[in-house]
Amino acid sequence: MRFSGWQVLRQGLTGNTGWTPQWRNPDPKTEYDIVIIGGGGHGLSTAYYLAKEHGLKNIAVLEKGYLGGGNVGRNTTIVRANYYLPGNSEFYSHSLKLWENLEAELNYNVMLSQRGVIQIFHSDGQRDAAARRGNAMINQGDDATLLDREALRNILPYLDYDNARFPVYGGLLHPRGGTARHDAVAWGYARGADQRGVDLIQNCEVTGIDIENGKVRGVQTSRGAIRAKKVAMVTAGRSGQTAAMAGMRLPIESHVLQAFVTEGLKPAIDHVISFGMGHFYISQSDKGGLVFGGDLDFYASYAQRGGLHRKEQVMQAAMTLMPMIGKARVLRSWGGIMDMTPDGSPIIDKTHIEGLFVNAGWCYGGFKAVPGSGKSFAHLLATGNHHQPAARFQLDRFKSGYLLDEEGTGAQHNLH
Amino acid sequence: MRVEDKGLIDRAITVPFSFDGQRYCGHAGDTLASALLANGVRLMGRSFKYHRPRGVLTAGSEEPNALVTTGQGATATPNVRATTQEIFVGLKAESQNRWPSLNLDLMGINDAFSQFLSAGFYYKTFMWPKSFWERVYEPIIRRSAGLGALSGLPDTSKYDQATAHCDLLVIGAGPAGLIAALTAARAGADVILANEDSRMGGRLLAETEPLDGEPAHIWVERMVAELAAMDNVRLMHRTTVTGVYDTGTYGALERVSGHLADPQTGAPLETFWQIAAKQCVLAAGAIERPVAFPMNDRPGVMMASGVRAYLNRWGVAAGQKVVVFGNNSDAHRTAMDLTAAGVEVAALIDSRADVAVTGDFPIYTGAQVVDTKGRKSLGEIHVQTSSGVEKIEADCLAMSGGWNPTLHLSCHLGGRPVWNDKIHAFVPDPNNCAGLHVAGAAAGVFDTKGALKSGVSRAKEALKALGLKACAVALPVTGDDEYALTPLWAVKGNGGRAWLDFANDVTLKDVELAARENMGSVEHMKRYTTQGMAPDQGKNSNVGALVALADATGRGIAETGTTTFRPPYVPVSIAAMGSSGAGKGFLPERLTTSHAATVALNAPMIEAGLWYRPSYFPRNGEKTWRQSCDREVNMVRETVGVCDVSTLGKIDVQGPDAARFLDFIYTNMRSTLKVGRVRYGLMLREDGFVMDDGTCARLGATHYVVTTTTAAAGQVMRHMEFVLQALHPEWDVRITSVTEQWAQFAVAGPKARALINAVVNTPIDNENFPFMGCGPVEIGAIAARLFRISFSGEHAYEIAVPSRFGASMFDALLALAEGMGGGAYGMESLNVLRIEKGFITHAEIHGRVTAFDIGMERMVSAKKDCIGKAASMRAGLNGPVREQLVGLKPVGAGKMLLAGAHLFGKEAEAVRDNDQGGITSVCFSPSMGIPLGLALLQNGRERHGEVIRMVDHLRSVETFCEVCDPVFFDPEGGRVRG
Amino acid sequence: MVELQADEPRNGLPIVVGGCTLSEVPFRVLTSVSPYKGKETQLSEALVKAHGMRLAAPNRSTGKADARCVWFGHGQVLLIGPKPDKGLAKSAAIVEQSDSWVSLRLQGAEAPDVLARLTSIDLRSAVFKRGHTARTELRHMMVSITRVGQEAFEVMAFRSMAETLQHDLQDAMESVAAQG
Amino acid sequence: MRIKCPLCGERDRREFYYQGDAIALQRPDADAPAADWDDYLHNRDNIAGVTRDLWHHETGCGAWLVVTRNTNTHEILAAALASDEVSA
Repeated sequence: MRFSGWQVLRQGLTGNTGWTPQWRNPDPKTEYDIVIIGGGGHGLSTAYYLAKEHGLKNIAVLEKGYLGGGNVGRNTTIVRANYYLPGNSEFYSHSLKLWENLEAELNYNVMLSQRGVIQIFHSDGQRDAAARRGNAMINQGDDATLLDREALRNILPYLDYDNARFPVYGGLLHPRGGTARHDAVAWGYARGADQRGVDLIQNCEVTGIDIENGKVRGVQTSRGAIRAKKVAMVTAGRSGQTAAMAGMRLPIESHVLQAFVTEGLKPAIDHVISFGMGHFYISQSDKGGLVFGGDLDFYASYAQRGGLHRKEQVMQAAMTLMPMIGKARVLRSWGGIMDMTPDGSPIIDKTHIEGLFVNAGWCYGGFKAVPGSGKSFAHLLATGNHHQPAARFQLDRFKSGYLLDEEGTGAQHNLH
Repeated sequence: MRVEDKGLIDRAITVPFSFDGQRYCGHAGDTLASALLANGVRLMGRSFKYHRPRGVLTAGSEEPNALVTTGQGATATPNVRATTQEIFVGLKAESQNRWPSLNLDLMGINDAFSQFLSAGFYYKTFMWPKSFWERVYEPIIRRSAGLGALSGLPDTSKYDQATAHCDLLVIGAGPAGLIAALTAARAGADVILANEDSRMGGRLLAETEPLDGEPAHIWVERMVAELAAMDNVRLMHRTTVTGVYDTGTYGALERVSGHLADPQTGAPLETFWQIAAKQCVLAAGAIERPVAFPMNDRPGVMMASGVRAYLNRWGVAAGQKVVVFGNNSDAHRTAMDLTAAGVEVAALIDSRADVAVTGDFPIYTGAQVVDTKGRKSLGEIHVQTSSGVEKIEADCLAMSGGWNPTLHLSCHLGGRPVWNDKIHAFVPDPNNCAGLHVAGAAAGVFDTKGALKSGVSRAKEALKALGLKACAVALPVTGDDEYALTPLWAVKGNGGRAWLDFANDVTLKDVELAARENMGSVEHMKRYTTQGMAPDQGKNSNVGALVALADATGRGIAETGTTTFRPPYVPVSIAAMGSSGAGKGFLPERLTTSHAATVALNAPMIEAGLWYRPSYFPRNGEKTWRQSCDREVNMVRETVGVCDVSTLGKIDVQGPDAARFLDFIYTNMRSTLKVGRVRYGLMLREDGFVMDDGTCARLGATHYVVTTTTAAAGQVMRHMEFVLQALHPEWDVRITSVTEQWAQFAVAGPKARALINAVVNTPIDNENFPFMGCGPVEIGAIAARLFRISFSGEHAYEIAVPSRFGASMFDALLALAEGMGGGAYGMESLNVLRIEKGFITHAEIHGRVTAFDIGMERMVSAKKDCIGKAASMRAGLNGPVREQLVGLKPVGAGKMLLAGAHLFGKEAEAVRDNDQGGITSVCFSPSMGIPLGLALLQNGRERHGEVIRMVDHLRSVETFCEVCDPVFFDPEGGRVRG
Repeated sequence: MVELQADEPRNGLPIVVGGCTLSEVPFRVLTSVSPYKGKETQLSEALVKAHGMRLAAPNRSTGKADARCVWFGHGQVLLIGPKPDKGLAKSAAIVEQSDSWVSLRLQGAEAPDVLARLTSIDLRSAVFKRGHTARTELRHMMVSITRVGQEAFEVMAFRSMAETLQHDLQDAMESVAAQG
Repeated sequence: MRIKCPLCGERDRREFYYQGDAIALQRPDADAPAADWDDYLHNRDNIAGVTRDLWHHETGCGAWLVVTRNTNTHEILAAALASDEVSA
């Protein structure tokens, strides 16, 4: 069923009983051309582009829980392309362009809101770094504006300019950055993939990867064995366990990242604001909740919950940057599992096992990459060649030293 | 309406307050909700999506409807629950989410279009034309959504964060909690009893059931008095435990002064507690659940337990003609209590057919409410009986769908509750949370006697785990009320909307639609309909919505499962949890010993890590920072300058293996350094990139002092400890930070030695104190240290004195320098001086830079291993593709260099593919008369002399520049040796 | 040659808020003493001989008010009061620290309540007794806290953070007093 | 989260700095093959279950600790001085 305003009116007038399932619940077949492990944002977008761009039909997405239940449903919904290093720059730029056409592409309103992402700086040195990044963004063909203190004050009058521990010098504005409705992205890709014949199989946990003579043959699942010519691991957060089923160790450590949302409030914050000194970022959802987050909890974990000390630290950062939000109440907090790599950049690559592919290591930036990652990974899966915008996301870059370390914090997974 | 002789309020004290500008009076002990109800006010809010009129539903913190804004200006607090806000003299409350007024809300138009606004409708529309989403649709949605508004002003209230420790934390002071606390306290445990309510007693305060033959609150008061008298008990009132965290950590919010008209100066509004408890008894009670019958959201439709609480605790009749509608025995109490208090009960409707009820009011069994009438207040209800639909006039409907244990906290560590078929509710899994014992109604034990017994048992479990022996505790005599219900979740009725989630306007139809569209997982349903995401966090609706989903998908309740309960249990203000970050509290401030003198000289201070350092020292007649900076640079180059460099990290290294250790930490040799000499060095991270640079002075055979940059001091110290404790614990080395011990000042310029000699007891000369020499000196009776090192390229020293003499030393140096035509210099001129000499800072060694990149690969000794050496050999860290440190000088017309600009070939287009590097630092060099830049440029060392182009898109500046050696000034280095 | 003057004591102290007094501890010689491998016993004996007190065990202090040995972290104690005997250097690294730390004394029945607003360690009197000491964090500052009396604590922080330390303590004292 | 420092006793997590897997204790030889260094610096077992990792009691006693911990439950099973672990 095609979605439209007319359809909403028509169905509304008939009691909304005519809406149909957004995707099927197929039983798994015994064999597929490609099996994608993981029905999160990246897995679903990969399936969608495989079906749409490469004409492949015999594809299954195996999800151990519910579709979109990974980090795509557990993030702060920020979409941006404000990277500095070649390799990252072109990839996120490519992904943002896909975002900008996603509603039409999927016939699903993912509520992309290009309200502008502002990174605040607090010293001359940080301004120089922001300028370096902004210039890189423009070199890439994207947009960036350097705002001085007064220009920033005009658009963010509520920051503490006078009394904060780290005075605000200005900000780097990325006008095309913003937010999107996270679940809708997963659902939109799921619906699109389903419409193109992809089997989306929920409650199907992969328990083993079958490999013979260095070649992948299929997977074992909680719903039986499934043979496959190619297997794609797209299980960010759990990449380590998935790879272990293939006998691999990845350059990944899993960490908790917390995020928070407040009770609904009338519009108070119109941009996405990022406060580097406090590792704090915030935006306001269309429903009125202030959505914000901070740094990792810093210890390896799969528990999907965060510690109290980090919560307090995040709130402290909020209070020093914008004391006007003090009386907003935090409604919910949650913790996602982040695939942290030693340079903070992701992996989209083949493995040494023929037919086995890996898409992992998104650290805490995976949401904005959903369209680009799916498209590039689909290209690699279908053609065997790296897609140009993601060509540097290779596994062996750590060994060779061709790193993509935006933060410059080095080979300690949790520092990115 | 107030009911005579009922309630625990103090009628002798009248408390005036206002709501929406209208003045009312209540009594001490009232909440805003009870006082408004007492004044006959029904309409207290507007719903989130359809802007429907809403009245108060509950009498607790789970309230979804009666959310108001209290206070004004900077103290305005949105989304305050009228049910928990105690009134005080002068309290001002305003309704929310309505325009122009609560009575006449034009956004109420949404309600007329509700059939088009079903769950997830926005995913299906608003897509055309594309640009309309951000320009038209989204702003409208944002404005109509949301509830209260922030004032936009800085939160000026005071808040505290604090920590408490105990053996046993008891959460909730109802019968189970009180008896558990007493049992543990008598056994000698350190107990904290935290109670959300302003008054201890829990449900006992809202019921008429006697304990030991007396009103229950008398027993409660006796218990509280005994607990309060014990040294090992801490009673925390108005304190909600909001979260359970790992290894016995609990978060709790104490409402300290928001209920007071005139709090003491300095008292916090709220305190956020972190409680470390070895064991915990969770006795948080239960929450009554609504029934989803058509049009069940009108003002006047309330929870039966709420109606009873308003009657018994606050002496308020929630209506004049009350209908009670329930599926369980507990609901009957409401009818009985109301009748006993003289309030008319228009009907008791029990959905169960096979139930015997007696009472002095009309009784309908096997009947259901199928519709209601009344816009801003309930007027009539329609009852489906076996003989047809009957209309009953009523202004209040007390509903009860049974009780849900308040088990949220038992799931915060990831556990899932289990479905109990006897009470038709989720109950805690006893194995969910180590050290947390659930008692009373929170565990599904709804009768008072059972709750008391379970409180004692759970306390005994906790005592056993603590290694303490329990003493006997006498239980009061209670009644024997059995709780019995037959589930009734939803009433289909006439097809009207039946609300599950009042706060987010989610109806039965929305859940059915989600199921129809195959949003069949409970998480999908929640996300698609937004059920459970409103301020009440689904406390009123989760179970009902789950059952509706189970019905719609044909699955069982247990199979459908629940969503996850996450902290906080009740919403917590950002200010309470983050209070210590406000203003300058986010991180401590570090001040140098020259700070006061520097500020007195009007030097603007800038942050350097946690430290503050002077930017420049303005003098009379200087109008811009550049004028001051240029003068300071010239001063250092021509006479002498003084600069406080105490912020650099200083680490004392001693021990038999000190030399070997430093050889391993630094790329170059330290063991070959002679006593009394200083050597510059580079420190790598283990991944081969540069961590930090600094100097190392050898004070004795086994004694060194090393310096770090200001920014990296902590990291370097930690790194050194790591090497000593975790890699080479066999080495006998002791390191101690002495950053704070020494106030250290750079004295730089041609007259530096003259200035030093004016200070020290015994003059030095070039022979006994050559470049890169160090040693002890005396200043009067003070033992000081002198290092002949230079970050300016001038003949320079750093002199260190114990910090308590720092201020005095700075004054003395400054006076002497000024006498020689010199003076103080700040960070701006320091930066110029170092750029002129091509010295690096963290602008250059920004974490992606190797020794090779900055031309120091020869400083990586081939003779020994060191941290980072192996990884630095990787192909990607070497070779011509690397960006290398170069100097840049502008050529041609454009004269401006900008840090942050990128570099391109002279003719190349300024796009990513042609990007060859960037400028890291720039300055105007008064010594050379031109701007200078340091840059990282691909294959830069091979390109000296080449003209390239600097492009800064952001600031619209392009300049041609010549690539050159990064050492612009005095490349032979003669001046430092002079 | 110049005559250097030592800093004057901090302005504004002592202060009394509610039942608590905050005062500055006057200048004392502080020496960090870090025993070399296997030299703990030798050092302890030397300490007894020269200064009349044993090497402090973890979380404990030894000696008296004018000459104390306070455990100061992994492999380190702080000698407070006496100028260290030269002989100690045979068994330990000796580093002068008199100017590194500022010491404030918080006294009063409510002192633990005040500190509870600033540090997360357990200061209940049954757990943290007189003579007990802890290296810990006080509002992001590295500190040493020692219970020097039934109702008295000594808090040491980096000298450069003295103002923040005093500000935070004072703030917490006011808060506790206002709730009394 | 509370960690029992072998020297200081039980302390809140905020006093500790987390480094990563205790593989950091097994530094390869200077001339070890590149693959060994790659494993040391980058590749991780990343176990969902009991791990050993390195923490620094940074604002406490300054000791480096090897903490045995369950990454699924956050249960802390043991904490030992790194120097003891290496010497042992």
